[in-house]
Amino acid sequence: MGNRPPKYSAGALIKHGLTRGDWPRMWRRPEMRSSYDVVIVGGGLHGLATAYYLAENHGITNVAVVDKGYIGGGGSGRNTAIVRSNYLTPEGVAFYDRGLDLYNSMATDLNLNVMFSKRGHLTLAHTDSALRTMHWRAEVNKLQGINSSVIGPEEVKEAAPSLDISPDTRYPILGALHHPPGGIVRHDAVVWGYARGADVHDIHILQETEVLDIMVEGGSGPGGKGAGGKVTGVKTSRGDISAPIVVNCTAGWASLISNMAGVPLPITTHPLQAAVTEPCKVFLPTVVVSGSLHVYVSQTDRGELVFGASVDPVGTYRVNGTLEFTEELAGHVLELMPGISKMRLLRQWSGLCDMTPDYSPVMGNTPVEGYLVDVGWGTYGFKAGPVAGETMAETIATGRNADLIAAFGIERFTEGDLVGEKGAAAVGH
Amino acid sequence: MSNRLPTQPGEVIDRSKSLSFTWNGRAVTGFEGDTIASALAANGVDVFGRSMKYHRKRGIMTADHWDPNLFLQVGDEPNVRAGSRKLQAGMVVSTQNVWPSLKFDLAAANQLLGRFLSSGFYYKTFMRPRFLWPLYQKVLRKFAPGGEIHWKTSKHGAYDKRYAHPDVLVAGGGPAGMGAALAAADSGARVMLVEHYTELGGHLRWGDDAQRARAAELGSACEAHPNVEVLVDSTVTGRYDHNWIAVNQRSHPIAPERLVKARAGVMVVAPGLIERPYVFAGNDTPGVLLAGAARRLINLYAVRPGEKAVVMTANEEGDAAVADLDRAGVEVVAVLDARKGEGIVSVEGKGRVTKVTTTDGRTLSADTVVTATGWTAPTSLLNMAGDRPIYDPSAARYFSSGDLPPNLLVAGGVDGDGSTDDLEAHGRATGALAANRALRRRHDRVSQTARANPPTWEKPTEMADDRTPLARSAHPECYRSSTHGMVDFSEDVSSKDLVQASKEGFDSIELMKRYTTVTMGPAQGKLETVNAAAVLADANQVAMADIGTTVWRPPYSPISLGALAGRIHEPVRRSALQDWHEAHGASPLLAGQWIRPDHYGDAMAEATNVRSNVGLIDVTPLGKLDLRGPDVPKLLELVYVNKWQKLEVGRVRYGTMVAEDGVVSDDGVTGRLGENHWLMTTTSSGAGAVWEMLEDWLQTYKPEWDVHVTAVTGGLTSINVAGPNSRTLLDRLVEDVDLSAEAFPYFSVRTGAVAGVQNCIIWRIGFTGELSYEIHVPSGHALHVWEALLETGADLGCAPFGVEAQRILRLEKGHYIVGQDTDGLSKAPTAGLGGLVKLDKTDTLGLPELKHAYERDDLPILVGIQTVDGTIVPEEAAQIVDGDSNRIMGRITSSRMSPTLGRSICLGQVDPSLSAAGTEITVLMADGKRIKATVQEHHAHVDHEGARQRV
Amino acid sequence: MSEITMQSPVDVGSISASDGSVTLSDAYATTKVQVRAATGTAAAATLDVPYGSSTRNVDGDLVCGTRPDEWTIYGNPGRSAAIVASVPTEGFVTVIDITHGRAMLRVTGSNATAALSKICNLDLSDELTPNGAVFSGSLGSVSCDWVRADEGGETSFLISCERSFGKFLFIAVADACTEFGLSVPRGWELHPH
Amino acid sequence: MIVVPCPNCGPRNSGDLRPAGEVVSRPDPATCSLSEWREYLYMRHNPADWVTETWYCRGGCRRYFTIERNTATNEIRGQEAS
Repeated sequence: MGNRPPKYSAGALIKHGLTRGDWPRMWRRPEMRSSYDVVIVGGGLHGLATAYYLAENHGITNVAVVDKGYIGGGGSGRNTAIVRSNYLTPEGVAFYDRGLDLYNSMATDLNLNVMFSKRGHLTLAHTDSALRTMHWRAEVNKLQGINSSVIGPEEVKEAAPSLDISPDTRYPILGALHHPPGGIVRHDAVVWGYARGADVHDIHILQETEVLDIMVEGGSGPGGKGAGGKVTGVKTSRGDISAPIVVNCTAGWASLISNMAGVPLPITTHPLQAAVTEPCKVFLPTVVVSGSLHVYVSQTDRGELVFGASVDPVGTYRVNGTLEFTEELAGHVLELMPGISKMRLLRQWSGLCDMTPDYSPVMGNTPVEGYLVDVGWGTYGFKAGPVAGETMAETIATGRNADLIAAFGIERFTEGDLVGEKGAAAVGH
Repeated sequence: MSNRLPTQPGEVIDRSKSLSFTWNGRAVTGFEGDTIASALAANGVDVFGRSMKYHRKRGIMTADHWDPNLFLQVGDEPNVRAGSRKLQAGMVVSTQNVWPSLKFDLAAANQLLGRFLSSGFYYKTFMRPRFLWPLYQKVLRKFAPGGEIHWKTSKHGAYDKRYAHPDVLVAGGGPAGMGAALAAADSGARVMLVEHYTELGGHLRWGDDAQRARAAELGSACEAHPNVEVLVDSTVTGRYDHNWIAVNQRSHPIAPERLVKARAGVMVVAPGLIERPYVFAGNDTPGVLLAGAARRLINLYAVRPGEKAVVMTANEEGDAAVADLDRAGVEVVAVLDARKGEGIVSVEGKGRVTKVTTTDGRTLSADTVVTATGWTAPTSLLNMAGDRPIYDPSAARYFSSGDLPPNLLVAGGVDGDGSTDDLEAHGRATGALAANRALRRRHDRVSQTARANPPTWEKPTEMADDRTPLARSAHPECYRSSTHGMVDFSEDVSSKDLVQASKEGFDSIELMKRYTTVTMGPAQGKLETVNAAAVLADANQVAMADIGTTVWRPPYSPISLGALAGRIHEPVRRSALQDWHEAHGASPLLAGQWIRPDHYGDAMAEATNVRSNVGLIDVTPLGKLDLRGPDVPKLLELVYVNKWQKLEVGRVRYGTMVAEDGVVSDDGVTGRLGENHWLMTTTSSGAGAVWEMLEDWLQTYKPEWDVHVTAVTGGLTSINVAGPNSRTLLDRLVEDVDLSAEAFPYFSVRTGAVAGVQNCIIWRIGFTGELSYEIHVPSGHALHVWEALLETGADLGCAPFGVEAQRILRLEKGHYIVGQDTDGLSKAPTAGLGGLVKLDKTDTLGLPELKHAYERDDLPILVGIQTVDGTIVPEEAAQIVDGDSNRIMGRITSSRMSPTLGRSICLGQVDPSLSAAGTEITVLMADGKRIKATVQEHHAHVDHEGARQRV
Repeated sequence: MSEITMQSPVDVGSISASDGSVTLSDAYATTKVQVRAATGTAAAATLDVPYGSSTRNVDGDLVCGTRPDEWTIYGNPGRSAAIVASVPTEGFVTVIDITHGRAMLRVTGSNATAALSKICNLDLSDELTPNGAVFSGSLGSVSCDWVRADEGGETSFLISCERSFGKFLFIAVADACTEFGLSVPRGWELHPH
Repeated sequence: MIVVPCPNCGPRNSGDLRPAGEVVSRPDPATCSLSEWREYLYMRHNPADWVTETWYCRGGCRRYFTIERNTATNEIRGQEAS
């Protein structure tokens, strides 16, 4: 059992270079079995991370990750790869900070360089109320041991010299929340790393396999689905799979999958758009976010500026993007950096976000036994991927929601309290 | 040496106008009509730059907009397409991506490491030791390709935009596109014809005499047609839902780039075809170029591409290139006919081709290699509409699946092959069909649009699509030779890299793209996609049709951020008094859309003056809604937590709104001016939302209620007159209103004349905690009233005060601010609205949440807080913690130094366990110090029983 | 104490392109009376213009169908009282003088449509927006009420917006007109920096 | 920028309007249970299919109206295919 590929290292590179030998597959295309202990719907970062930690931390390896397309084809490959942990609420901070830990050690844990660039993260404040929220976040962060503080315009200028800090602009920069541990990661590599790591444990990654239905019996809803029911498996485009546990990790499509189990979600699907420019010599050393201008920007090691915004106002499953996104984006970026109008936009794209009312995820067990959700990731699913996988794996293995995700349970929408991240809403990247 | 040929019949250069510019510091000259690249090539330049990863020397390959080797820095503009950008006198042109120089480039050492730098190599190393990675990364970032952006000195510049509403928009000004434009225009459609290059004509421009003649005829016909607007040097960069179309118009007289946003009835996509490179060892050596490139250089720019050429041809373009080369005096050493299975195996040469090895084993010496191995159909605009092109092996290229919305039609080369006449005919048929659909749509639009008169013309009957599709000529599938070569020139990705990636599991085109970055460069796949798919199909041992292609996203070709931003419209709202404030030293405060006076120099003094004399503040941004109708009280009961039915005429009341989720959303004072006439005020930022919310309930929930809502925020300039002397002051200026305490008590409203201005609404409220009146003046007369108050009140110490002073005063009085002292989750109990909220109503927004909230005892409570040491002002947002632990028990939401009390004062949200008056709490200061503070009995720090304002 | 005069948010009077192809003038002083009346009321009957169109009444005032069940009557300065009095108020009818609350510009000339089309997404061509057309639409990111009210055979638009946006609206429109030869007064540039 | 057919103004750019989301029915606040209320507040069908949704014609007639839009294609019922 087990598939042990050669370790990646400079040495291995040189050896392959000299022998011109081929590298083995990072993950295989296995034959689908008729039953698994766990079926994870969605072969993105969250699904693959969950699978990896099931095997790595809990020895559960009879697991299938099914995806209707190719792995990492959804939000995992479309986000702007920003990681940070300077959230507003204690529960948010604790959760995302664990996520940052996992990113820090990921390259060695997964033996794949995910190119984590810890270049610092600036959230600009253009109004005194925004500045107050920054202080609020900074204070909460400090108490949680997170390195995050409010800095003034001059320090902002030092951190990102191309920003215009003159006071007479329409959106003057009054200060910023500075979060040195934040940065960017090569998002696709994270997906591949977890896929490779899961494949090592013989976990089945089933690409081009679409889930058509979730089989539930004994539920109170139509067809025995819904609350009180119990999961028995899934129907896929390549045949049925029986499984006692089915996990929904489908982000923008979460509602569609959840409806198959008869579990309604407090989610609406909105596109989140991003864009990249042609490469230019590197001049922007850090990640810059402006909440009130709905823009965030960083420069890749290849010299491209990567832009994002907040989700589109009109809910849709279309991912072909809009012109107005690029117009507003460019206008706002040039408010911040008037000197770069000659840079050219090279490509725009769009991903689907599963937005919740309180800008926090919906995780863990549901009223249907054996059906778990890891959804509601809105615009912050990438930075949470590893820790979501770790905590979902724990939840699956132990049967009870992991402590780190206690605040994110689905029941909060029926009786309990929403999570307070909304207080720091705006652009949540 | 000069490569300029004698006059060519179709040349577009004007030899009478020579332009001088510099190339890497060296003075050179070209002619008007030259592209930067043709001028340099004419001057004997072979090497234009270095490749991204291996820093290999690169020369002209496609000699058009897509040429991946011709990205140059021109002045402060990076990544200029030298293959299409017209030369201008004085241009400062330099190479990108070399260090220290083009001739001697240190990074070229990467070539030796090539075998170790296979694609994705960086994923496999630098993992440990971890602390070294940031250093590696610094080095990587140094090697970033592309030009320099001069962010220090460049300015936004005069970019521009406009809207357009053509019936038919034609993308592409070749024979098919021009035919489509003319046919559509003849049918009465308004047409916008967009051509990527600076002249109409498409591939006819570098064709034979007959082709050039036809191009000229069609071109002038388009220019002359009253229904056609021609945009050259312009690109359709994107097609979005409902035919929202982006056109990037370059070199417009008033802007370097101008974004035209067109809502087109129908778009005709006629971009023609883009020639494809051939993959073989050494295919990126300077001197290897496409047949089209050779022809453009010779026929358009009179530039000899080389001395001795080997030509590999699979089609007429290649055959024509042989003739052109011959005519240009280039010795054609050999013609390899791919249709007979002949071809190139590899090419050698450092700065320029020297040796060519052919499939029949010959080794030829030549300095130029010309390939004509087929086409890529740029189906980008179709992809954007959801079309997924299908591969046709017999024609060796992709075609539209035909699954297109009716407002999108394809004409010309993308549809198939044919003579100039065939292409034009196909265009004309398509144009006629487009016009028919577009005019039917316009007829609908005119009939449905309220402001338009009913159409005076007949809606045309629907025309069937009976166009004869263009034939698909047979074409050999030539993608890669027996050797490996470059597939993506701008990304330095070779066919070997792609084969390896597939073996590693990146065996779908999308995964391969992400892993190797193939097609992710500036050409976005226009040159690389098909070859990449072919190499992958080969590696996977499957048919090319089963590979699919990556999805082409906007923009079709890169567009500047400047053009996308255009003229930036960020409205600022100004009260009728803002000019006065600015003239009197007010320091501006941007609050939402409004610009307001923060203070006039000394906020503390302004506040003190209000407490001791009288002050004026401009509070115009307060949202103001005029409400009329018998059912207004019902509406107020619905949207406010408190009751309104019994409010008498002449009285005002404070109210708080919560949303359906029970969260405090807005607040303000609303007064009853007459039996059926009310004036509601809202927060400044909430004004718009409250208005829309009221309309929503009235229109969709209680349409039977008679209520008219009119926004009057800017129409009434609101002046708050506050301070012990305010009544005395107003007595001097207010006519026909008795201001005495008995006649005009606290929380009342009167209407009268102020300083001779009729119809002023005056109400008596006390946000500042002083005796104060808020006067709402018709804005055209506001300045008069404001100045009158100051003049008349001079002896009473009347002076203006700004927002900061008001913040101090309201905090002394303990009035909370929605959104500052409450947040996105604050329910009514948190705000301390206990007395106000009436749960015995049958319907009010968020009622079940309100009931639930008041059943709970765990919600945070807003309290007044004073630090034990009054000299310390805790920062707003400072956390309240549990003693020495880090457990958060609340936070300071507002804090100021109180001039009245001479000590610091705060409002804060605390855990209910700390909410009792006298509770000692710990506040964690930003500097880490923990200080003691005490919870107060009241929110108000000054005059909680309201004696000062009730006089 | 200063005279009681009407202070416009746009105190630059009228400016024209050198070739007169577009003229931009302040029309704040125009009397503007808004009427809200359900169909069936006497007011609705007398005003009698459908949403989207306008007409000159006997008094020479411009009566516009501004929205469903909503009219705006534009008259010469000082006509407020007369206009208000002319509207029958039986039934549920609201009449408000919004003169002070609305900044107003007039844009006239052969290039007026082209200039406005740079910053307004609506189709302002004669067919979609004929003389007399009444509509609402954003102009330079400011919501405006429009009337196409040609003058002396020249294309002309009367455009009003919430008073506090008036100065910005003028700046945005003037900027759009520069392409057609209008020079912007100092201090009224859209991009000063 | 899709085109939304306003019943009063005619076809308009979506940017001139405000999308108010999926139509949901409001339970009687006086009698409904908290969980019924929460369902009205938070739970959405969110289909990749035809959905009835409310729009507010902010820039035009200031009327709320509903349309049927297909969230998978952005087609709008009664409007020519997009």
